[in-house]
Parts: sequence; structure tokens; C-alpha cells
Amino acid sequence: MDNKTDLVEVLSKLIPLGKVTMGNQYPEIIVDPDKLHKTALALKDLKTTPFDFLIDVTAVDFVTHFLLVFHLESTNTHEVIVLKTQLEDHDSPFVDSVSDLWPTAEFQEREIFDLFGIRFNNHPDLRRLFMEDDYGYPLRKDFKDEINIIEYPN
Amino acid sequence: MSEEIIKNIMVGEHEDYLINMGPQHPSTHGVLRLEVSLNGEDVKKVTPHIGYIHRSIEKMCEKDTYKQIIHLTDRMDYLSAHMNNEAVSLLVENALQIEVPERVKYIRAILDELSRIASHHLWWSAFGMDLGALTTFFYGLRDREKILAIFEESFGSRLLHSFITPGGLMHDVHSNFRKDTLEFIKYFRKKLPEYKSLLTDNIIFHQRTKGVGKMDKKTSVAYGVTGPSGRGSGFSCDVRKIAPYGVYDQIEFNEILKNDGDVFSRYLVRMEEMEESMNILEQLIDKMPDGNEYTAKMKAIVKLPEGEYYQRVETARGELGVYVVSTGAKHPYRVRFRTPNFSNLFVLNNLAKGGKIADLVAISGSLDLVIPDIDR
Amino acid sequence: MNSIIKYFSDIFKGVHTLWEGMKVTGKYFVSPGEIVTEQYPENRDTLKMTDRFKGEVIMPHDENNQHKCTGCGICEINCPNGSIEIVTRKVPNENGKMVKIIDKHIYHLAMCTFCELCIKTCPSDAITWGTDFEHAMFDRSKLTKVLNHPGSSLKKKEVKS
Amino acid sequence: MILDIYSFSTLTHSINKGLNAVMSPLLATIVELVIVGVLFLMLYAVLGLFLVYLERKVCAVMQNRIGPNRVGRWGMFQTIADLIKLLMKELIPIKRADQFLFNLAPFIVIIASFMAMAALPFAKGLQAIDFNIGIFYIIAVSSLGVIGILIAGWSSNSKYSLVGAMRSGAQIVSYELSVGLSLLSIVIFSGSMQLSTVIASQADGWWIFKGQIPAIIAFILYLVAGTAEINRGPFDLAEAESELTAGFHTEYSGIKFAFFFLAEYMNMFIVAAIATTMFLGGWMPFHIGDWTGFNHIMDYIPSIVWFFGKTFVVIYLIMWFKWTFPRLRIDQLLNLEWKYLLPLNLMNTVFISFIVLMGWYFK
Repeated sequence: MDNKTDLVEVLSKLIPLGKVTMGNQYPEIIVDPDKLHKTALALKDLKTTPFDFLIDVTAVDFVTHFLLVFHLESTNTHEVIVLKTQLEDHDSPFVDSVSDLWPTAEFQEREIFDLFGIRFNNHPDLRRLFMEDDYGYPLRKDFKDEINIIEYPN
Repeated sequence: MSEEIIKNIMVGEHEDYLINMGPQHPSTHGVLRLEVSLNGEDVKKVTPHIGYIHRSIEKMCEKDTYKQIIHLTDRMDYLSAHMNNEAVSLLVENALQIEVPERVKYIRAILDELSRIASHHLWWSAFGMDLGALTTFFYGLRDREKILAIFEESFGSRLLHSFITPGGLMHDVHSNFRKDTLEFIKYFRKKLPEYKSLLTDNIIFHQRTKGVGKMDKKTSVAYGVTGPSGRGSGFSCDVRKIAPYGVYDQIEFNEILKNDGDVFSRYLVRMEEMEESMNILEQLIDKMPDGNEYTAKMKAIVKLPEGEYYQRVETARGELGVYVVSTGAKHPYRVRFRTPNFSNLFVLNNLAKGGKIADLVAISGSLDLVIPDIDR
Repeated sequence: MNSIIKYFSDIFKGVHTLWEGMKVTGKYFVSPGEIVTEQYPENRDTLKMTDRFKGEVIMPHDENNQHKCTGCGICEINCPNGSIEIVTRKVPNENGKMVKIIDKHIYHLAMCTFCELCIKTCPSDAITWGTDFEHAMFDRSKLTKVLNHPGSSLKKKEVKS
Repeated sequence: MILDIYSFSTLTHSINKGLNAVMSPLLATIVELVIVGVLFLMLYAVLGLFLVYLERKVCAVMQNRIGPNRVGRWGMFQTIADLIKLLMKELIPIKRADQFLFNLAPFIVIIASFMAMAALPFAKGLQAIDFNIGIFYIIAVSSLGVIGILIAGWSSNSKYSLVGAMRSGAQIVSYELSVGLSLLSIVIFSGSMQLSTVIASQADGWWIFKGQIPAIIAFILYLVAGTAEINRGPFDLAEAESELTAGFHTEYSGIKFAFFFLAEYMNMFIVAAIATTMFLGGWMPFHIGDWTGFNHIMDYIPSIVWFFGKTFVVIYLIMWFKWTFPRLRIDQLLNLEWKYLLPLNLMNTVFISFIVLMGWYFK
């Protein structure tokens, strides 16, 4: 745990753009969507612990807003941090893409676009990944598919 | 009219010779479609198209309780079913801070290693077949059958076990479990040299794999290629080492790393992992406590405290991450599976560019893709 | 000169590795060892599944056509796929009180994913795994089964004398 | 020398005499041609079916399986059942395929392999035509098959087929050289291209033994090049099912596919038969020096048994290759030919010429 609190301190000095807290597992950084790309770049270029391995990108639909969650690992020290950003616009959310920093994000972002409808600016190839173009965004909480979905009582 | 269309196709926008490998193709191992641009035999570009077997497991999980999620995780990477089950179970246990019995941890680790060997068996079989050595398929499956027999005796199923549950195991393992596992290790140690002389040492195999599909460590990290495919490029990404779970911190084992990054080094990583897994198994069997406890005390209805949880587990193909957002209800609010094959697939274009069609087959075989794991 | 020696030694090494591979298949050609093929329809009599084999969910009945299912519906709640439906009705017992008894325990085998949750959670151990695996049918509706036999009744709990 | 009682020439002579006695010479010749044609057709069909069955059994045993076991005892009639199935299957017409060429291709492939069989000496006195350039004829005719494969790939209007056909073209054109050169070594030894003369020269010892090491090298080179020429084993790039699904015959179905399939197996038989004739003494029995007793016993085995026995041993070798090795890549395949097989073959040929000039071989 000591290491992790150290990391929180180090990060909060280095990353002035966001709020660094200790989550229940990993240090968390919360930034505004417009500062996301800058923060990501700073994290990737850290000297001792460059967070160069993007484990996972995902989004959560909180009905009023979206939460975009990045799990990052440093291949030097194997420390994991979580980078989060809130997208307030629920109808047409958009954010800067980080696919130029981590190529794997290109496809994870495509998946998020496909399932949540979050648009990524500067994404090289933003197409639907699984579904056809005119389908809804299935992982949104308000998604309804009258034709195919089978609702069964809980 | 029709001739005009043909003309447009032939010399229109892209003068590439486009072929579709898949969704039904012998070497894509499932319903994966690779759109390949060719220049003669040379591959210019590979565009993977996925989604043919998407079952929206993440959406289904939002309707299920934590115990019910287990049976869905089986169906992602069906060759690492135990590891997938374990990921969710560990997440729930860590969130509720339940301490499972020591014996359960050992059994879980044994199951992990057995399914890793079984998964590598199938990969070896299919990889040989991709390269045209048809006999490997039967030798690999013959040996895998022994593991499946152990599984069938204990869990009643061969592929989709749903055996590891939050809090422990579904029920105790069979009384022959320990004996059978030791017998398998003895049997397979005799058969592994055959694999070596049949494929590993073969000159044609060397020609086909050495220097093909080079992936350096940087690419591997950037594309998030984990598991044996990543370790073949020197990317130290074994979750068993870097974030130990279960009893892996009490076991002595080596992380297999190769630095060449070609198809052959990815092949060697898996071959040596099979041997290493057998060493781990021997230690685990030795240390496994006697008794018959197989589960911790748990409430009938599992409710995670409000918050976000993340659990990493090493499957046979790489790092599986489970991300759960809980609102305190008995259903998770959002479940996300970071599956290893999803990241591993999209590096394909980088590796196959400039090679031949036959190289593309070798490379996609060496990445060991399981398509339901990509689509989820 | 060295390159010429290398040329020939490469050829010999290559041929040698090929011969090593041929020895493996040749060995099995001469002594096939264990034949792994299962002669399925012929070996039906000797083919025995393991005790724990998950073939289908069954409800064991004793010789008096009595089962242990009380119709509580816990298996129905726990099933992730909705493959169990329980139909109950209320009948008066000997004391005149209305009690719930099971009418039909409907099991859709076609929807079952063999996760074992119903069997684990059953409070009265009324259902268990059957080892029958020949479920292929021409009609999907035949895979919907009623687990309690017609005319069966609830087994009374043994009263300690 | 093999016993005369097993010679087929007495039988053929008597048939010839009988036919000439009852009809005009022209008619007799036509009737003889028809008889020979029908016999070859039957042999072709029976051998093809048997080879498919044999291959399936051999690979099954190598892979710890049983192989065909449902139709008849030990699955003996499996291939006949398959043939009936293929006959009954629909011939799927391909839109935009070049219909004429598409239908022509299987026939070219099968005719090429059929023609090569004409010059094969099956037993003493059992050879349809004994050309004085027999070996030349066989090489020339068996290379016609590639035209059928190229046509099949081109006319199918399928990209997989075209890639497969192009591979096959490159492959066969290059490996033809090695096949020719390795057979040339035996022609140098025996001093004749006529197959009957080549066999007669092996009466007291097969060339693979008489020719010492160069002949053995030539035999191995011939086996490798021959395997490549018939698109089999580690060289099956033209159909490479894990890359091109089925290569040049992807779009063929039913009996047209069966033609390709049959031709492949018959080509294997022809390659093995040529190896037998040139290197392993054809229908000549196995003789050791002056062990007269042993040699006499060997003479009692009919020549046709010798021929087919040796051929099947070579066929088994070719099958063994196929079920052991991974497939080569197209550039490696061409490397193997131009960098290894061809130089070795040329060296070997020069070496053999030298040996023959000096007379340093067993005569």
C-alpha cells in the first residue's frame, strides 16, 4: 500500500491537470474530457513509471452522463493506475481519441463507439465494430430492441 | 453494364486483389473475416472484421446475479473456461473480502494449469494444421483428451465447466483427481519429445516460422498484445508474476520470455509453457492440503458494496481483466471483460503486412485466436 | 569453400530433421499404440459416462412414485436462462390448511447451459444430474420436459420415532 | 531371368492370333485397341479407388485412428460409396465462369494422367506401347496436367482458384526440370530411353544398387521432385487447404471434382511406377549376385506382383512424407528447386556421366 500512496503523491505533483485519489484498488486520476489527451500524454511520458501499456478502455453509462475508464500499466514497475473522465453530454458525447498514444485504443474506442455511441475526435477509422450502422447503441441503459430481446422477469 | 461493374471492381478505386478469408475459412478458427489485399502472393493489408458471434455477454451480465455471471464467462474463451470463472470469482471475493480455504486456492491453480496445457495442446494441433502438418492435430488432441477426461470425471463437463464460483468451488473434486493429474504429467512428459521431433525441430517448420511476423517489444506493448504472444516479444506480462493471485506467489516458476518476436519464438514460448505448467502442477499437487472443504461461507445472495472493481487474471492467451461497477444491488451495474484476444487480433495487420498469404496463416495461428473471446 | 561446406551440411542437417519427424509417424505406423477413435453407436452398451456427467436435469423418484420437490421455486429464480418453469397449485392438507404443491416442474433442456445453479441451490435436493446424453431430436418442443412423473407426490419427511 | 510361364506375351500373342483368324487385320487392330482401352479404364478406376482407400488407412494408422470402418469390412467399400455420392451430387454452375474452359479442365487433367499410363510396363509383356523414347514421352505427357490446372483456376472466376493455379503453374514448371534430370541419370546408366531396355538392363541388379551412391541420390531427388510435381505432401501449395480453402478446384463439385481427385491419386501412382521402372527394376525380381537358389525362388513370384509391390512401397513413402511434414511456402518451394535440387541434380548428372565413362559401376 505504501508504494501506491507514494505513487499518488508523485502523480499529483506531475499531473497538475487532474485530481489524483486512491481508489479501492488502484490510484485514480479524474480529468476533464478536454484535458484527457494532454494527461494521457503526460502519463505516457513519465520518466520512472511510463504508463505505456493501456490495458483496457471502457465506458459506463450512468444515465445522466458517461464515465470513460482507462486502465494503464507501467511496464517498468507493473503499477496500475486508472484514468477517468466524465462526459456530461449524454445525447451526443464526444472526447479526444488517445489512439495516437496507444494503438490498441483505436479498436477499443471503436468498440465503445459501437456500443455506447461515444464519438472520438481524431480517430483514424471510427466505424462500427460489431453492429451495422443504423443499429442503436446496445450498452446504453435506455437501449430497447423490441424485435430480438427476450425480457424475463427477475 | 455488368462488364462495366467488373471493370470498376478490377481497376477502380483500389487495384488490390482483395480476398476474403472467412467467415468460413479453415485457418481462421472460427467466424472471423479477414479482408486481405494482395499483390500477387504478397499481403498488402489485412483488415479484420468481427462481430459474427457477438452475444453481448456484457449486456447479459447486467441482468444476472454475480453467481449467474460465471456461466457466461465460460463461453468467452472456452479453452480457458476455468481461468475466466476464476477472474469473476476472485473479483467478488476481493470485493467482499472473503478468504477462501487454502485447498480451494490450490485446486483452482491446478485447474488453471491443466486448462493452460489443454489449451496449448489444441493450439499446437491447429497450428501444425495451419502449416500443413496434418498429423499434429491428432497427436495434440489425443493428449488433450487425457486432461478432458480428468475434467469430465470431476466436473461432469469437458469444455464449459462453470466450476469455480464466488467463494470456492461448485463441489469437491473427484477422489481420483490428484492421482489422475500425476498420471497425466507422467504420460505427457513422455509425449512432449515427440512434439519436438515432429514439428519443433523440423527444417520446413523453421523455414516457415523463423523471421516471420516480427513483432518487437514496443509494438507488443503499444497494441496490448499479452500472453504467450506478447512474451514471445520479450514483453513481461505474465499476470501470475506481476500481480499474483491465488497461490501463485507461493509457487516457484519462471516466466517464459523470448526476444525474437517472430512466429517461432511465440511457438517456443507456448511449448516451454507447457513444460513449465507441468512443473507448477507437480509443486501444486505436492503442496495441496488434504481435506474436503471446497467453499467459504457465503451469503446466498451476493451483493457487492458500491464501487468499482478490477481483477486481472492470466488465461492461456493473455491477460483477462474484469471490470465491475456495482451500485450495491445484487446485479452488477456494468461488467466489462478485457479479453486478451481482442487486443491480440488487431496487431495482425502490422505483422502480416509485406509477408505472403502463407505467412498470414502462420501469424494468425501463432497469435492463437479464439473468436468468441474477441466478440464476447 | 566454407560456403560450399555450409551448403552441404545444411542439406544433411535438413534431411536429418526430416528423418526425425518421419521416425515419429513411422513408429506409430508400425505400432499404433492406443487407438483414440470412439466407435460411438457400436459401443453404446459399454459406453458409460462418469457419475458426475452433466447430461440433463432429472428429478429422482422413489419406488412409490414420490419425489422431494416442494415447489418452492428457488431453482426457477436461480436459473440464468429461464429454462425452468414451476407450476404449482394450492390444495388443502389433512388439517384443512391450504398448502402449495407442485403441479409441473417444466425443464427446457434446449435453453439449459448446465451451470448447476438450480441443483446447488435446491433446498430439498429434489433435482440432480442425469447422465443421459443422447438428446438429439427432430423437434425442439420435445426438449421441453416435465420432470415430475404423472401422479407423483411429495415424499413425506421421515418423522423420527 | 524371370520364368516364361508368367510372361503375358503368350497370352497377348494368342489373342492377337485368334482375332486375326476371325476378322480382317484392320478390324482386329481396332478390337485390340478397344480391349486395351477398356482394360486401362478399369485399371484406372480400380487403382484410383484403392489408392484413396489406402491413403486414408495409412494416415489413420499414423495418427492413432482407425480410418474408414463403416462401409464393408474394414471400410473397404468406403471409396466406392464416396464415388457414388460424388456421382449423385449436383454440378454447381458458376456464374461468370468461362463455361467451356471450366468444363474442359477436369478432362485435360485426367487425360494427361491417362496418357502417361499407356507407356508403363506393368509386367513382362504387358505394356501398351513400347516407345523407343518411352521415358521422354511419359515426362512430356504428365506435364500436360498443369494446363488443366491452370485452366481450372483461371476459368473458375474465383480468386482462391486463381492464386492456387498460379502457384501450381510455377511449381510444376520448375520441378519438371528436376524430374527430368534425375531420370536422365538412369538413362545415362542404361544407355536407352526405351522402358523395356531400361528394365532389361536391370535383370541382374536394380539401378539403385548397381549405380551406387549417385543412383541413390538421384532416386531421392526424383522422389522429392516427383512429390512436388503431383502437388502432394509438403508441396501441396496448389490446394493448400489452410490458406486457399481448396486452391484450383475450389469451385468444382460432384464428378468434376472427382476427376481432379482421381487424377491426383493416379499421378501419384504414375510417379511411383516410373520410380519403380527406372530405379527399382520394374517388374524384375530381386536378385542377389550369384545366390542362384535365392534368385530362383524370387523368380517364382510373378512379375506383375513385383511391379505393383515396388510401386506401392514408393507410394507409401510419398504418403509418409505427406502425413509428416508441414507445407512449404511458395518462395521456399522455388528456392528448394533452384538452389538445392537443380544444382545437386546437375552435379549428380556430371558425376554419373563420369562414372559411366570410366565404367566404375556394377555391371
